[in-house]
Amino acid sequence: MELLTLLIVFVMLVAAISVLLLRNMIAALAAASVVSLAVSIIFVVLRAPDVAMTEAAVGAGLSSLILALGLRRLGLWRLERGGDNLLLKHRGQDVQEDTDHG
Amino acid sequence: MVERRSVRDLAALLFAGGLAFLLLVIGAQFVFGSAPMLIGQEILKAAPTETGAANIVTAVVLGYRGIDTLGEIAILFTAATAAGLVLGKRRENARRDPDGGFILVASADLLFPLLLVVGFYIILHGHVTPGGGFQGGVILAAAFFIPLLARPGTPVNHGGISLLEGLAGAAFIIIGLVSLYQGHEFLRPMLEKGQLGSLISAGTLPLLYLAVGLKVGAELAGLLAHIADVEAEES
Amino acid sequence: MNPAEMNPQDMHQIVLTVVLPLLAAFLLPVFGRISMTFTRYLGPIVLLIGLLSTYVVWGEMTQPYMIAIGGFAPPTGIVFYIDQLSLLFTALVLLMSLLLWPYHRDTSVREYSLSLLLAGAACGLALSGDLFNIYVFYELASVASFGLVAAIASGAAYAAAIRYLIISGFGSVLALTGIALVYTQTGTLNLAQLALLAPEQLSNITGITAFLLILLGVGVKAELFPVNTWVPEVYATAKKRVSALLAGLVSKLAVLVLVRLLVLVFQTEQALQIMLLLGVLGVISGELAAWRAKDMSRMLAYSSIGQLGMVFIAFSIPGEAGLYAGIAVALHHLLVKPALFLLAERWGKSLEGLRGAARVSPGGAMLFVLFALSLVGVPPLPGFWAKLLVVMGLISQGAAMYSVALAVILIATVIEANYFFRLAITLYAKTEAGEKTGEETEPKAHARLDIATSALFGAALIAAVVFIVPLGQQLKDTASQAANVKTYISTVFPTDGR
Amino acid sequence: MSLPEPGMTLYAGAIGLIVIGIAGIVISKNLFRILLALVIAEAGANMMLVLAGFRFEAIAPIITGQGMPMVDPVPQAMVLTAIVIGVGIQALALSLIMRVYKAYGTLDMRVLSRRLEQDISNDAGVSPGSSEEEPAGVRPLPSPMGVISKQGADA
Amino acid sequence: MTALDHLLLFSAATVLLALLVGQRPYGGWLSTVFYAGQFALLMQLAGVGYSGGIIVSSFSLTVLDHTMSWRFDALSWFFAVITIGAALLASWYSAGAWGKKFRADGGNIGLLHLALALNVFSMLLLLASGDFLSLFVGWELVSWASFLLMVMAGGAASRAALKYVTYAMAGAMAIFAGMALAYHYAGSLQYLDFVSVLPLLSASQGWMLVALFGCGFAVKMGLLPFHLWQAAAYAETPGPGAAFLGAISSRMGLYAIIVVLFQLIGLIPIEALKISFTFLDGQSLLGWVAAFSIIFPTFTALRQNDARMLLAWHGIGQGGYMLLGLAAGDALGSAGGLMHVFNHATYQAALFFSVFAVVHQTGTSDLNKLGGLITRMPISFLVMLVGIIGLAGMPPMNGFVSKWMVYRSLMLEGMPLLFVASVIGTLGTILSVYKLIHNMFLGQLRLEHQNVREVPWSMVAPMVILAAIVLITGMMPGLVLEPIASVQAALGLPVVNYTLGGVDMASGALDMIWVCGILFGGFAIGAILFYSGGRTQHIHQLDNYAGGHFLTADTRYQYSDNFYAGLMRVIGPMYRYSFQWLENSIHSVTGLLGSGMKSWYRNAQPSFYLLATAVLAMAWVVVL
Repeated sequence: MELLTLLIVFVMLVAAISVLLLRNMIAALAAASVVSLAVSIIFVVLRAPDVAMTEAAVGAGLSSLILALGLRRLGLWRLERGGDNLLLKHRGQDVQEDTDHG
Repeated sequence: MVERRSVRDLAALLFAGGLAFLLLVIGAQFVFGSAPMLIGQEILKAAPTETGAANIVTAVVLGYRGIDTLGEIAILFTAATAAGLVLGKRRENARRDPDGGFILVASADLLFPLLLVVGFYIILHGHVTPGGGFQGGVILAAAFFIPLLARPGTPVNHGGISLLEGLAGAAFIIIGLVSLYQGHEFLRPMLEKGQLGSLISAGTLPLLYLAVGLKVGAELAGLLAHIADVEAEES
Repeated sequence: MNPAEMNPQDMHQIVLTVVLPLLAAFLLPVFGRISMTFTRYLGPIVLLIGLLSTYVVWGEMTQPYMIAIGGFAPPTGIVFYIDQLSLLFTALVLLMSLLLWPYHRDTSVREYSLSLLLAGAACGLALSGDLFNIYVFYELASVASFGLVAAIASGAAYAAAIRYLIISGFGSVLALTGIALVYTQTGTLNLAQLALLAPEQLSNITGITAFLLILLGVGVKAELFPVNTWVPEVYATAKKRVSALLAGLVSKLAVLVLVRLLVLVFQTEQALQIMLLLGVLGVISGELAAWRAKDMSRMLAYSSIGQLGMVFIAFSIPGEAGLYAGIAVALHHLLVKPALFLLAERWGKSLEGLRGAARVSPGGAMLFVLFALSLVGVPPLPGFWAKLLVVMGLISQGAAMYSVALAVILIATVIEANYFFRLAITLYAKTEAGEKTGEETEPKAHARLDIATSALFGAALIAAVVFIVPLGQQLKDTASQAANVKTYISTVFPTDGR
Repeated sequence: MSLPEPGMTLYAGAIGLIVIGIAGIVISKNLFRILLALVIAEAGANMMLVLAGFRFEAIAPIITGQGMPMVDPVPQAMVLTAIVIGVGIQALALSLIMRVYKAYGTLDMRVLSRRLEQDISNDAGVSPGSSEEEPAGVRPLPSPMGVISKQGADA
Repeated sequence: MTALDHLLLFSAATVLLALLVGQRPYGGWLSTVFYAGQFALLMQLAGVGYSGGIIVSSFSLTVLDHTMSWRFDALSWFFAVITIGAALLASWYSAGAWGKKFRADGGNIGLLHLALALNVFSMLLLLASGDFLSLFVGWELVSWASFLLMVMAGGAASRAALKYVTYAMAGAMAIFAGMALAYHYAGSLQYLDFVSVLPLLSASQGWMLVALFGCGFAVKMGLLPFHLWQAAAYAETPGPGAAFLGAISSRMGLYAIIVVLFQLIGLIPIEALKISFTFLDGQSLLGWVAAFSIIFPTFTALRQNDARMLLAWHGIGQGGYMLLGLAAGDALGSAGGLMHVFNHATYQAALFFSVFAVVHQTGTSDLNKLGGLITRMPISFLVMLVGIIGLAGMPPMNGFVSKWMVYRSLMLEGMPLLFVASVIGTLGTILSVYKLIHNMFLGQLRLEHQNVREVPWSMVAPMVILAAIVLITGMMPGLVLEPIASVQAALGLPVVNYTLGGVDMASGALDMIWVCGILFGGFAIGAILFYSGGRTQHIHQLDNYAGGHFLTADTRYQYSDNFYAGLMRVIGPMYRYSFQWLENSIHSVTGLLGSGMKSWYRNAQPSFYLLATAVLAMAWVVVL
């Protein structure tokens, strides 16, 4: 049990950190769903089958689906390094606007 | 500007570390695996006789903490309503994604009844086995949604969804009110408890769970449909 | 509570104030397909029914009582605890939602249901006696208010709403952690049982930390100092009726929740001190920022931050005096601020643009002056008596920190007087032919509905002046009842003292 | 080597999730990433709650005949509630984010707050004073807000 | 229902009346009649004024466990006489032609009457207050009523009024704090409990109380350094209002100072409060504040080029004499201070009336745009003459008596420095009042004022009445000293030994009847010498020449610009911007903090704040 929990927690934390670090939004989303999968496994370990089912269905399944849909609709559904350099593009746009406004 | 932001991020990280440390200091005081269970024990003792549900989590969710569940489906409803308010309706000339191709469409058609059955099964056995309204509701939502993914062209029937969610939520409350107007407290379980562990047992709990399941399914489906209806950014 | 005194049917009526709005909200979209006019009137009708049942219960209630939802004996089930305080706030919730109901013809059904959900959640917050149940209703209120803020459908409103949502979600994560800490420590959620266990189990680091987390989490709605940066942008962008609801009602209910927890569960020195400190900072920051504000909406937003800071200061006075003063200040602000926001519906733009607005709508200007006088605390208006209670409570504490808070309140009053009457003078300024009136527009007259509603508030204010003596007595009773932990415990656990 | 006993590990995991999520909320610029961080933090809080009800050698709270001790069902019920609440809030947040992106063409929280301040001031007709001068940015794409509000009205 | 109830109710009825019919043409007359009625009711209370008894109002109010009661004693009566008298004459002045013109110019005459009535009512409430709470309530009501009166003119007046209300609120909050402190020490807000607990207080607590109450009341009284609001606020008020405010409003501060510092706390404890490292104690501090309040505003008045502002600044300065006399503490000084309240009210109102008469006819009060009006408005000139003699404190007017008493007691009490200071102040007064009357009435008439006429009787009558009072009470100060003696008795101060003609003391008496006799005798002899010679001839006003050149009639030759240029060059730097820095620095500091807070909210990082607060607070808890 110790080994199992240690392993799962490790995976979970690594996935959580990678959510913050991954440049690509899709990858970050995948990492987030990995986190909630790990959490649901931990719930099983903790004798909470209902919660585990819900977490798996809602956290890993549905909310990931919703967010993925949102990504698609936001136009960030790109496998090249999507999220942040899009922001960079927009900030660049700001700067350019600033220059011709001020 | 730039280094100001980086400085603030550094400070934020330090603070986060502090938070982790403090929470660990406090968490270290707890002895793991021996919960006080002040309410828990009593519920475990009383639940089978009071509610007749084998799955005590269900007993808690629908019985002891029924009004929490009411608030929760209300929150789902609120979120769906607010999302509808924010996203509005799609315009008719909106650009749509192409159909998913034959394989996807066919498998979706195949999947739809299967998911429907599974969802209802999970809902209706919520009081005897793990699972219940939430999990089943999610599956119902998926069952509703997968064809939509397969054929984005098909218009979503928002009316039906809102009808379903409204009536399901109302059913939950009305079941509670009935007991109130029989002179008892709000949401007191009614009907006979039946044989512990059998499908027809636990009084009104299965009905409540059915309402919850339909409600959750409808809300989530509505949310998904709303978000799916938004046309994609031109990018 | 012994049932001999009250007809149990009536006792349980009070649940309707929570449930009926939810039911109506669920069914509104369904009815919306049938008849639009019916949906337009359903909400007010439901709120009126709720008010009626509250009135009945108030009439019959001789002492606090509790309702075990689902008939499960506490602590296993969730209980509603009904005393004068919770009844008072329930009635106020319904009344305010009725007065601030979106009556405009072009309101969408979804807004109706959101307002109803907000009302139901607020009633639940006022009544509930269970920690996690309070959390659920709090979340419900939050989500409903996000929707209402975004309902104006402008980009700025969306941006403000998402920022509000993020900070509020952050807060609720903290609050949930706090609840988890409490449960890990004690294994119960029932406030009465927590009150029993608190002295030996929650007066330690864990307890105070849990209170801190809950305080900051709930404080987001209560406009507590460091976590209230959403206030100006949200109040400036949302519909003013929504701002009125948030500033007047929802903030007070968050405060009410905090006070319940403080009185029942976390009666520790540090908790009070932290509330006092944050309250003082809130007063300073709010009033100073309002003094510099250039447009009316944000001026009101900042000043409401300051007022809430004063509420926190008042509640941080230990014992019954604190509750007395705090309830008085909270009620006063709850009466005045929504009316001011209603007046800002048409006047929300820049202050300079309001030059000579009194000619356009004299009634609105007079009401504004009345409310401003009361907020500044000019005798004999209610604001003065509330301030008097706070000051007397603070001075009788004697501790240095409380004296500082006293000084801050007094100085803030001067600043408040300055900016409010700067605006009042602008309203009444004569616009000579030569000088240009405000930027692009002559100040607009008020909508008849807004004027009428805020006139109602003004009438209530005057009535409070006339009946100040019985009112004060009533509030004193309410406060002493709410301050009595023993009553709470013995009411929830009539038989055994555990 | 001796592994740490599971309780500590699990508490550390839960707290770690909470802290990582909070740090993400605070540090990230991207609204979408902030949303993901919020999800993570909520998961951590839920885990904390379930941990509060755990007991050694106890079974899941489902009556199966043999009278084994069971774990505390109440936190599990609460977590069920919390999870569903969380997903609702996520969906709402997502729809708001989509609208904000449509209106402002950016997901950067800080750019957003500057633009918001700008908009409020312009709308109120007050010029943000010299010290408050922000680089004046116009909205990249004119947002059909009128249309949306009208359509939001009938539903 | 005691007589006090009748008075208060009647005053409230006056407010109601002004509210209802104030707009009507006859509203002014009606309210004048009502003020006369109030005066009559007050005279029924005269028993209090002379016997030093106390009349308690029959209704008292208990709000939030604090009981408010109202009563009248000799002091209240004395101040009430001035209040209602001033209101009576002011509303008379405004009832007729002045009111018509005011309405014609777009003023709201009904609001003026309402504000006046509100002022009187609230002042009566304040004067009748029987405990700290009712004192504070009355105080605030007075502040806001006078705010209403000041703000109504709009424009510059509203700016001045905003300044006033800010100062007044600051003062009120200081009083509030003092009240709370008293409650903390005494356990109640009743005067008796407070007095009983006083002896137990430590020096620091005593200082706290004295400082809070003193500063709070000083704001309204316009003592340094809290005087900056007053002149503009009074001067910009419409005529009768300005006269009323100048006569009595700021004296409410003096009343409160007398009640709290002199009656409740008493001079002995204040004298016992030493300021460490200096020779000063509480009493001499009071005296010096009063002295500086005389000097600075008086010399500021010297600089004014607007008649209204000049008078208003003098109003501040004269307040100093009253406090100075009271601070001296002996029978003569306190009597002089109290009497100066009455005297100042009379001649200040008379001066304002005559200035506003000129404004009414010529439309300006700019001292550089007037002159030579003596031939056109002789009565106003006479009134102003009487007024300025009183203001300058020269016989035979009443101002002389009170100032003489103050000087005398200062010398007897061994405060020569204060005496010198007050004499310096009087010097400035004399100079500036000469500037006033010269630039308005003497010199040469301006072309545009050729056909200016004297104001109608509805405005003349109040002026003449006031002038008569100034003269009569100057010749027979005993009339005023009689109630003052009973006031002293009521306050527990030593009682002045007065006669009809003045005071009678071991160290020498003052008998104004003799003084005036000699004075007028001298005038008579001079007149005889002047006219008996028969060498006099009547010369036209415009018949004069400069530098040997005769001036044609269309050249106006008037020394009015840049008055006292030499003196200004000498003393100018001493008081330039005096105390303006205080106000400016407070204002700018507030502005700085305010913009800081605004930017805190504007470019906010909410999540970061939340995280930081959570961590800091938790750390605080865990460490403790």
